[in-house]
Amino acid sequence: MRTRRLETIFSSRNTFIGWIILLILLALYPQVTELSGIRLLQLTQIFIFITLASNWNLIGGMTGYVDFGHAVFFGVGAFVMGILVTQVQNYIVFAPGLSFWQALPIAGLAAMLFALLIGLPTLRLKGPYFSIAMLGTFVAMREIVRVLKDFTGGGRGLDLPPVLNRERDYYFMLVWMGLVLIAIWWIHRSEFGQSLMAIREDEVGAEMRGINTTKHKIIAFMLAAFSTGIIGGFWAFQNTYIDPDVVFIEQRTVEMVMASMLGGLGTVWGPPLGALILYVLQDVVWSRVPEGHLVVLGVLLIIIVLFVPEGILGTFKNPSSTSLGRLLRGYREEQPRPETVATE
Amino acid sequence: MKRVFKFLPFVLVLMFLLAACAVPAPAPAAPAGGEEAAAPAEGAPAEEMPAKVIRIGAAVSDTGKYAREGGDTRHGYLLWLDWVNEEYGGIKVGDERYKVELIMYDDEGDPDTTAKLVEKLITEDKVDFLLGPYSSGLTKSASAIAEKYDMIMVEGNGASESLFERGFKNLFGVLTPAGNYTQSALEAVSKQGAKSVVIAYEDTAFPTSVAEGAQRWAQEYGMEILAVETYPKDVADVSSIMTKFKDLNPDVFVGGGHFNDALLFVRAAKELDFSPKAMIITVGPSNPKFVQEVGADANYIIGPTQWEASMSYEDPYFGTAKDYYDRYLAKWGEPPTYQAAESTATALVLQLAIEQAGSLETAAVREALKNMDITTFYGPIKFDETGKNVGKPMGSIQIQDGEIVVVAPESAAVADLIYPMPPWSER
Amino acid sequence: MVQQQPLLEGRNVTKYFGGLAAVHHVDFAVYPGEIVGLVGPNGSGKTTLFNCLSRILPINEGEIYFKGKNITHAKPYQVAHMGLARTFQVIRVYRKMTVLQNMLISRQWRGEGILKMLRPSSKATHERARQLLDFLLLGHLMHEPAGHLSGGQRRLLEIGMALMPDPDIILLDEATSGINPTLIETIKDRIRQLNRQEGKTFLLIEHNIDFISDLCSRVYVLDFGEKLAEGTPEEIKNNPAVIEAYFGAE
Amino acid sequence: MDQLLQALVNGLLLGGFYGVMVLGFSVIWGVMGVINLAHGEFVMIGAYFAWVLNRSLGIDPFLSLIVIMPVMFFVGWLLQRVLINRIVERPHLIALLVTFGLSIALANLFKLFFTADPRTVPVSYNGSFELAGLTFPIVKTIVFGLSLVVMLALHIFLQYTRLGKSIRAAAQNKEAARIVGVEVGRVYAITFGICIALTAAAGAMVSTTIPVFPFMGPPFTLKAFTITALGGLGRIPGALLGGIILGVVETLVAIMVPGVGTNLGIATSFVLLVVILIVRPQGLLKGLRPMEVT
Repeated sequence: MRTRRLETIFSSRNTFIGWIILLILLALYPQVTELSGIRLLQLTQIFIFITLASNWNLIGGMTGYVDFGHAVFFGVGAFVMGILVTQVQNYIVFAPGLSFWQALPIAGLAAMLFALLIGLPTLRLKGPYFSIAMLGTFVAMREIVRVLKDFTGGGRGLDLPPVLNRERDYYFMLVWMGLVLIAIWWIHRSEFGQSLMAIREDEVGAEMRGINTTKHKIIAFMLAAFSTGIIGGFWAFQNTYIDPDVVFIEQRTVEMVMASMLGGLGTVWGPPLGALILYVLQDVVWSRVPEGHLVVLGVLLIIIVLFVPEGILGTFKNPSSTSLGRLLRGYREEQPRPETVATE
Repeated sequence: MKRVFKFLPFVLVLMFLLAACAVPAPAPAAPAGGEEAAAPAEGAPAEEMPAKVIRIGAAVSDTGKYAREGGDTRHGYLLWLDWVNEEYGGIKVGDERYKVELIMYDDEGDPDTTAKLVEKLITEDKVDFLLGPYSSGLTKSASAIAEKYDMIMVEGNGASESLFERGFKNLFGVLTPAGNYTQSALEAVSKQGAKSVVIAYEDTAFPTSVAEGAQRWAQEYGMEILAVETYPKDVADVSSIMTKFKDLNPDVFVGGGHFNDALLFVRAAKELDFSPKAMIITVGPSNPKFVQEVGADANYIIGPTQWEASMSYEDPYFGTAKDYYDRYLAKWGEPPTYQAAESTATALVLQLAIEQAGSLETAAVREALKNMDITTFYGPIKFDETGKNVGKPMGSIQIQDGEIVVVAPESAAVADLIYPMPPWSER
Repeated sequence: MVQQQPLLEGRNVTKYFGGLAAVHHVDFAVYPGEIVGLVGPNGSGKTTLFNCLSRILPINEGEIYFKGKNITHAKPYQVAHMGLARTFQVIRVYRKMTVLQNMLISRQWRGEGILKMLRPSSKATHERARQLLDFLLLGHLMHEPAGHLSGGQRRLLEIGMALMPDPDIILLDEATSGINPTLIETIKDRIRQLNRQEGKTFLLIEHNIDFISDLCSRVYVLDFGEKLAEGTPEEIKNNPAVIEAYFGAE
Repeated sequence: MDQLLQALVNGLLLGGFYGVMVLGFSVIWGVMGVINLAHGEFVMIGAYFAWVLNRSLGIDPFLSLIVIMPVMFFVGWLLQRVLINRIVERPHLIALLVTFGLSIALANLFKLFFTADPRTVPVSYNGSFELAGLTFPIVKTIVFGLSLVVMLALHIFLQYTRLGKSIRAAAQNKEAARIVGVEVGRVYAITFGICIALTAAAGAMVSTTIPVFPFMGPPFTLKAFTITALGGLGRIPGALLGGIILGVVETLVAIMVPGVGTNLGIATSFVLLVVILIVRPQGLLKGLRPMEVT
């Protein structure tokens, strides 16, 4: 019974209300005190990081399909934004370049459509094969974008109109982060989210219990891609310049995975917490050991996976699993046994 | 123990909230290393230093993918800083002397970090002027922010022409833009009778600009372009490109993008016995490490260079190019690369513009930069409407007997171009 | 036997693994309201047949009909939506989730639009889950993680999960293996009750002959993937071929 | 036509190298069920090893294999004992994440020690010879020949020695292997050691043809995945066949597509991978164990 109480206190309404209050405070923040550009930019970057981690968590954490190439949707969003804003008038005679607000939803939708195209074949694959296929998609997309010179500017990239507005950026990302977090909180509670978790735990069982697993996976994938695409488009505008090498960066995916693992895979508030911790670590700690910080990141990932696979929130949520030995044993038991399907 | 667990979630949520609110509080990015913290101090022999200070900021890679070139850039800036504060006695603005304070952060080669740091330099450190970061991509991110806050940014490490096609009023680049990299080399080989060219380039921002320029110049000098090939970053095998080129039997090969590729091209050419009459490799040959890595096969390879110590430029501040070389060697214990030289020149140009303007006002300094027409140890500086340096031609070097010698343009050449290069089989 | 349309019917069902026929030309039919047993030695193809029926495995030959519709190429979730539920030989409950969550996952859901799936489970679903859990004597464990349950309780939970969508036929795969005799009685009782009161149809894989004799009206016997015999439990018990298959080797 | 034949030669030579490069990846996966995402980093380590020996002691890179392989065997053995043993027989995901972390850590560790500067291992005999009107690069031909020798040696080892048979037994059925007295733990450690030694040897060989730098690994990992999918898990003929297919396809694409051919190399590899995973998940040849893709 204790578990239940902790859970009610922790992962549901109370945290949600806490978050809403936090969001409102953040919304008022620039109004109350004069914030310099750097503060706004920094907070915006944190919001981006949190939202990206949450997006990744939807497919990687809740559904259990670890996506090693999720940054590809960021890239697609960024490039669709770039093309719509700067290139489209070269091809369609009467269309002027689109504005940020017109292009943004299209960037998201394009990423979503791309997720559909990629997801249809790859989500049929088992977890690890999906991971590798996505890694491949990511690497291949970077080259494909380079090759499509006429639209993407190839390796030269695209210059977006250099109009920067830190306060607009701040509010945009705040709102988007709020929407994404609320949506994920909602999904987590909904039948849809429960079904995703059922897929993660045992896909065959879920299918047999009436869950259209393909549809669920694709929808989750597309939702995650949509939000990531939006952020990609936003980022393109904020950075004023994109080329394949600044947009398709492996590290972006690594950070999403890390934040989610650190905070707690498949939990609603874990990835934001993980993202926050990582950002602060990166800013405060790693800038002091600049050369080695990726080594630390890699080792940290190994340690988390081996010793705290439930992440911070997962470990606290289920106190029985804080004992290391029990945790590892539990994890080992957790595997579904696919061989029962094939053999009599 | 159980009690503790009971409260953990609360504590955690509280922590979360606190952390989220507190994040703006810690320093956004700790200054990287002690250099810049020490820099103003070391240039301050207290008694003779004027009280007034000009603050100049730059985000330059100390780590990340541009760690090495960024390091050269930093050395170049710091060399100028030392000189201007200690020898020159501070920047002359009107009748007053201003001490320079240079604030540098490590951008890790990451555009997000660059944006953050430039923003910080402007809004928090309140710098008066900005110097550029290393690489065209990062300069693009940084210059957009400078433009937004109407800050002058003089840069010497972003060669891509598209930097100057965005209509920015405040961006000035002292280096020869990428499109002109191969101009003097192509001119030289065409004079020797070269008629056809093949081009291979890495499909990233800077090499693309170089290659597009090469095509333009090749046509200009009446050479036929037989093929143009691209390859990805960190390519592991270019033998397919070389196989194609070998069949075309061109006079001149132009290629490159990264140091890696330079090595690959020489190897693949030798392995496949592909012997054009001249090989122009855009990045690599001018770097002494190239000869080290490739050995004797490096001979006869031609490469562009922004600057070499043997060039004949000079100015009243750093003296001749050779003087600069000696000064740099004495300070840092290694010979300057052209990245270092152009960084020093960048800072020098900014200083001269401020002195010319006699004011720290952005508009006045901008005007001074626009009207600038001088020669420095690094070469002539003359900005066009868009802010790129049209005064300076690109030099070309050839590796002759393991030595890097300047062969073009004629005004700077110290040796004759060897053309055609002997085939691999006859070496 | 009343002549009516079979609820679940297999015609000539054949499944190969590699060159080996795990299920070979099996014909069978289950009529509404029946409790039918499926017995056979280990490795005789019973679970494979179940997997074919619930569409987890594709079949190589033959056809399967459910409620008169050909479901040979349907997806598992589709047959689940049509009213076929099953349990597994190796228990598949979601160990990290609570008992209640487990029940809610197999809720009565017929694949409505996206917006509907985005709602939390309805009150009615909760209520049904509670009732079923009480019915299966699991009510007091509702909020425990399923991983904490004993083997027998998990079997019950799995049966509960199968019942959640109110299916027409339930395929029970060794519902009594590894369970103490008292619980077996409970399970038997519940099955009988569901069959009599709600008219649920059952198809059981069982090794427990008493269980079969008590519950089933008809029994199919599989051996080496082939249908060896069919008939009432009494007939089967006395069928020489069956005795040969079961005890012949000893 | 000549160009096409030349491309085939280039592809074949490349494919031979791919074959030996992929062996370690494929056997570790086949025997232990661990997908080693740090595979490319071991290629990188081998290449740096050869570079260091060449630069400091002037040892020929091919000769240095004699030193590199035993040392890397020990490194692999140790790594298996310390780290990999914890992820064997766990869900694939855990292995993926752990080896992913390992790959990031290793690449950046090497960057710390050797900087990101590309290095080359020069050999004096890096020219070419002509045969039947086609150009054969000497070094690549040596690499190809050595690759074949290594593959043959491993094949004989797995097929005919007692230890080799234990390894295959452990791959096919752990439980049965345990029953007949195979110490599975020891076999795993030895297998991992052998695989790392082979991978590093491949790296040392390739250091003579491409620049060596800390981030050269990931493309090799991706290619190893494609080749394994093509050739089946843990099979040496499969590795060779898969390697040659990939090598030839890559080279042909690079030659046939004008302008951007070489750019498409990696994309080609990926497209091949996805097509194979979906169309023929068991690989072209039967592996030590099925891949269980869907």
